[in-house]
Amino acid sequence: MKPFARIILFLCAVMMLTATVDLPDWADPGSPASTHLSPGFIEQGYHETATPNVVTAVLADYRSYDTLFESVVVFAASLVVMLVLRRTSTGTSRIKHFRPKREGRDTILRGAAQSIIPVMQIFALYVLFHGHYSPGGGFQGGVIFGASFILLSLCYSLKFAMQRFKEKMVLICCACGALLYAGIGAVCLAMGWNFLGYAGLAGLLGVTDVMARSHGILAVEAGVGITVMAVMVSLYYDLASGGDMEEGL
Amino acid sequence: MFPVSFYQIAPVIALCASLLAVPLIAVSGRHPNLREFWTFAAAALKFAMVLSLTGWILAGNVITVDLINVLPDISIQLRVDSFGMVFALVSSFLWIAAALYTVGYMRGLAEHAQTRFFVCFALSLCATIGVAFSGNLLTMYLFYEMLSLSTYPLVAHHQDREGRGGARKYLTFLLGGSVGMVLPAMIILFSLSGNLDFADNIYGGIIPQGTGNLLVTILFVAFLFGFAKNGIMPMHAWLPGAMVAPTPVSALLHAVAVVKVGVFCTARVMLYIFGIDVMDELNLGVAAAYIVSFTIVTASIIALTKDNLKARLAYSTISQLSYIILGVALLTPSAVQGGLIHIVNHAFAKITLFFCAGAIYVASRKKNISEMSGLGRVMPFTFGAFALASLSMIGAPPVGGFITKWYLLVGALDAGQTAIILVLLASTMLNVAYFGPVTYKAFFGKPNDSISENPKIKEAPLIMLVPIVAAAIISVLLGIFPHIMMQFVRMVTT
Amino acid sequence: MDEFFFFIVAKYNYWASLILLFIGLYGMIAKNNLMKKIIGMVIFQTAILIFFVSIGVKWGASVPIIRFFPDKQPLLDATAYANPLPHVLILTAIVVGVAVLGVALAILQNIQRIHGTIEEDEILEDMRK
Amino acid sequence: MMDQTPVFIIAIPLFASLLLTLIGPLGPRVAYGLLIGALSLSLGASLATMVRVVQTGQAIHYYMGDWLPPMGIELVIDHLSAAVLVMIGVCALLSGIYSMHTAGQDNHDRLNNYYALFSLLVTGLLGMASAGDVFNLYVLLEISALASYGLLARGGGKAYFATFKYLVMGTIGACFYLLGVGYIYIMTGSLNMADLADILSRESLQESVSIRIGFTLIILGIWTKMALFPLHAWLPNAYSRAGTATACLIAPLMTKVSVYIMLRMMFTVFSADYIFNQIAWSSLVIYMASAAVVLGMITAFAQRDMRKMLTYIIVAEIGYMTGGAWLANTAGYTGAVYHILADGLMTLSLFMAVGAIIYRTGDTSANAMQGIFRRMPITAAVFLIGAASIVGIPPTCGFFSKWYLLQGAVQAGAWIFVAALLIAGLMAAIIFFRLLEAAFFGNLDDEGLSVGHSAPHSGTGAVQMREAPLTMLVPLAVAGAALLGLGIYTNEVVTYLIRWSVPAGF
Repeated sequence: MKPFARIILFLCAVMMLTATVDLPDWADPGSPASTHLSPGFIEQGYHETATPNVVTAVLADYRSYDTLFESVVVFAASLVVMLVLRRTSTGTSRIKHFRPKREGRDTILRGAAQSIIPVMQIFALYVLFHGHYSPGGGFQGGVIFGASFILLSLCYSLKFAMQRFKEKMVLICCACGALLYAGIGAVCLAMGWNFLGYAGLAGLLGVTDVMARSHGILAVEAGVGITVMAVMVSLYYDLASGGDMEEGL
Repeated sequence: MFPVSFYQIAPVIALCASLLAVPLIAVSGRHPNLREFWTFAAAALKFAMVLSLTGWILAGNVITVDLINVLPDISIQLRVDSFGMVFALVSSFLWIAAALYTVGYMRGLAEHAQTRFFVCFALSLCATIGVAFSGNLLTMYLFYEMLSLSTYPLVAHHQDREGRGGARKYLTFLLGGSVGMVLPAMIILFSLSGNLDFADNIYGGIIPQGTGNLLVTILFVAFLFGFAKNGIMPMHAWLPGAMVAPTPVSALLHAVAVVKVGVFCTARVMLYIFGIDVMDELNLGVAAAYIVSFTIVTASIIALTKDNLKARLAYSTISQLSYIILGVALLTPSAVQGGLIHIVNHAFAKITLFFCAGAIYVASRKKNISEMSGLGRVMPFTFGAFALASLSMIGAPPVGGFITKWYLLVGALDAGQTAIILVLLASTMLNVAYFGPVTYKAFFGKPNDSISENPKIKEAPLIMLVPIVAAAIISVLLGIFPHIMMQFVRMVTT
Repeated sequence: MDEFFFFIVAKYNYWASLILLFIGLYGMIAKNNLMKKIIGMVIFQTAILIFFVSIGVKWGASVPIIRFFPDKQPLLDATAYANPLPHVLILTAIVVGVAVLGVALAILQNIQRIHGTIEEDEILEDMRK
Repeated sequence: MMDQTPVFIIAIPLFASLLLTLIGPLGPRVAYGLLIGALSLSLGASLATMVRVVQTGQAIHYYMGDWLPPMGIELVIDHLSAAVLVMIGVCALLSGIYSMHTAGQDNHDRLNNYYALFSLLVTGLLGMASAGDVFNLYVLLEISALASYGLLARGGGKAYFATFKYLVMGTIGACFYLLGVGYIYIMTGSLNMADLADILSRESLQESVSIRIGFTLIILGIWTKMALFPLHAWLPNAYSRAGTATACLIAPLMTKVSVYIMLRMMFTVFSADYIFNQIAWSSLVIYMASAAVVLGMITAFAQRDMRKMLTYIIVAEIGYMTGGAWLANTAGYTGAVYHILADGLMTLSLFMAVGAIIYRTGDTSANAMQGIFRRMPITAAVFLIGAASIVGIPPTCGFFSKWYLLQGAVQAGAWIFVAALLIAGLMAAIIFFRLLEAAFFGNLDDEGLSVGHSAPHSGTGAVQMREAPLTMLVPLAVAGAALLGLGIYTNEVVTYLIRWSVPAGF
């Protein structure tokens, strides 16, 4: 089977590599991808959404339906991992043997963590909320925020981190972030616009349609951020402890 | 006469009478008398409906009723014409007789699962009428399959190894034929002609001009053998296997419902789908005639070797069925008439024979011919009826079978097929050879000890005897007054 | 030869990502260790991400964040910015990849717990018992 | 203002899924009620959409976020997607109702999370069926895939390894799809299906190698997802080891929706002309489909475990649909689409019937069927109808899909496919006949044993009737009736839904 797979893969690779003849050159400004839709996004995006970061505008507005499901994907992942792994302590876990014992001997680590975690969290918020003007946004911010909890758990212990950010709370955050996103879509719907048509928020916020879109983007990015942060933490809790929440890495 | 709208409803009522009886029979399983009442009520209603249509049909009308449009181009359509009418009359009448007999038989032997039995019985009759009244090939196929499935529990009724084996074989052949051959042939036909409605007369058919000869031949073969219920060799093997069923089932299977449906379908397809002209042009008729001739002779020879009465009757059925197809395949009007009238004649004669076999079994628990020596003296009515029905099988006047033979021979002469005439004569001889001894031994043979010493053996119960005698008498009447049914058959060929 | 060389160079992004892709695919199909399969899967996914993101590059273009002239007027010239759409797409694809990776690891942990190994042949043997 | 119904189809189960995770403490009854409510509302929205599509005869375009395509994402609900949406809605609702007992049995704790995934899976499937954007389709594909991994892995034990294999294959499939989309995007610069179709029909792209590779990758990815022979190896293990409630949801829907995506890609994004004249793999694919049909049935025949048998039948059914789609004529296409609907219902009713039997007997092998007709008459009757449908006996819907497929195969002259279909029909007849015979008569040798087994608490008669609980029985009966109903109303389905979606060029 293996040689067979090798040959097939090799042939596929040769075929696909030779077929690159047809593809546009690297960084060709005249390639279809660069001339069909992207000029539209670049040239209209700012006027329509008041968001200089075109990626954010496309992500959270033009293709916000994708992004909604993107946050739902991570939400689904945390649910799946929890359903697969999570069980109340059953005693014999083979993973446990390989874990180092940590009994308060890592003062430097903890000190570093103490000083770095607040900065991380602030930075995460910055990345999240500055997504309109610079690279960043909900995903990036959420991941950084989540990483701060993971760091906490690594330097102290899983239990310590779980006291700060309870498992139940993590799950609620997972759902609430996505719910915030979808809820904004639903509010737009209720205001007589299409689902996720942020211009519908204009009446509520008392701003123009364009600014409403900008605010809408911010709100959904916040939702994404919450979900991603919680999912990161949730995945870590489950995977690191093997599902019994007794001890992390 | 009735208002015209009645004729639109009557076929549907005839079709649904037994279908409606199914839930009624099923829920009154605890009250046998009520249950049997529903059976009889449905049978009577069905027969009355069919009977009420006769006048209208004889006046030259054809009734078509569209039930449901299942596919954009095809609907489930009922069509009552003289051809279907022949079959519907026979089967709906014989249901009454069979039901009467079945009650006697089942109660006489205290069989298990009688409710299931009657439910399936009613279902299969619904399917039979459906086939008789179907207006296109799809409808016919639908009811054909329904019949296969609803008779399966009947064949497997005893639930022992033998019964289930027989039933398995039964279903294998029938489904194999229908799914494996008829279905693709039907679809090819539909692709060719764009519809599946039967033609208006037996000459034109619906196969469009210019279809390749080979394709038409393949279709013809697929239909001929695909309707495995018609018992043409080598698709006949299910029939002896299905012999394990209770005798009323055998009677139903071999005389009324199953095999007749097979033959009816084959004849319907040959006459109304291919049409005489096409079959004549491609010599398909002659080919089919020779194929069934082989079946006639071979099955008769095998019948000679069987000692079990029901097995002998089964092979006799195989051979007799081929008469019907033979008649149609000869393509001359007389032969076609002879073939079609044989549906009626054979039905009444064969059901008599099976009823007799069942009566003998109920009265004496005997299955083999060799053990029946002298039994005729104890059971004169049964064996009298048996003798009359045998005569019909043989084709001796004044019983119905004679009419068949007459028309078939005339048709074969018209067609100039000397070989077929010889086959018919040989078959008659063989019929004599395997039916003669049964009656002869029963009346004139020396009773063996088990019969003479057992005072318990006497005539079967009255409820069984009445249908036997009635069927036998009708067999005779069909021979004496052939025109009653012949008028339908003549309409087919004009 | 020169032509071939230029051909490679002009399209090296595809070459790089496709080679990476097949390395990953090979790992997924041929490796016996399930962890290695997962690593192959990640390489495979990453290759596709590289493939996608390389579409967005344009000569002479910068990140797709609108720049402003000193008079606060935005510069809205499509040639000045990279194509934003591939970035959006891979951002989604990355997240999907992470989600799948998490699920795969979780299932793998349970496989290890139940079968006591993450070698495929040993697992199959264990299941046959 | 647009008609907002299309978005409700997807948004309602999505919201339900998010809410379900939050309401854990309220208990399983609330979770169940929320799930059923959401699925029914979603089904209602699907039905309303279908009615509108049929009435107007035009596809509904719903612009997400009020952005016009191709820049924004749109939902497109045409006749084909409307039919598939309703099929998904019906199957999901029925299996949702059915899951009351079995899901609780498999998930003592975290039932609400299980149901959240359940709802999420349905969201993904509904989203795929209504997607008008190829990348959006990918995201939804992954959502439903992720949810299905989680649900399948809940089977525990051996299910983990099977799910892992499924995960690997599923990821390969989805990534191939994504890579294909990448190729198409490079060459066209668009992601919207209608826009893509427009661009791809240009003369210059017809000959393009990259487009061809993109198409190949997409199709290969979808085939992996839908387990077309020889890429089917993951399916039987993954599906047969899942819990009953999961199997009832996933088995009928996942592969069918993949087939739908294949049709979408073939005929909406690309064109019939491109596929059958430029790519021209038809004969190869039909060979593959025929092999899938025959080998699937043969392998199913060899199984003792009922659910495994059914999963191999799914493999065979995939062959039916693929073959029909690649026959390149109207009848074949009609057959393929009709079979998506029919097979969804068939598989659902069979899995539910088997699930009910397993629920009552605790036995997954064919022995469990013994005497079922007497003990669980309704379950057995639905099983019978489902079996008849797979075999192709009128008037069940399976007959009519086979009718169209055979007709298409005959017209296309694909005799190998005709033969495969017929052989498969006969094989299926044998497979189900074995089970039904046992179900009808009980086993010969140990009749008493099987009867005694069925009566844990003493009854009056020798045979104790012990049907499945009502929440299982009602969906079963509905599914059985739907099989007959769909068969009887084939004409309407074909005339009002499928005919409209027949691609140009046939």
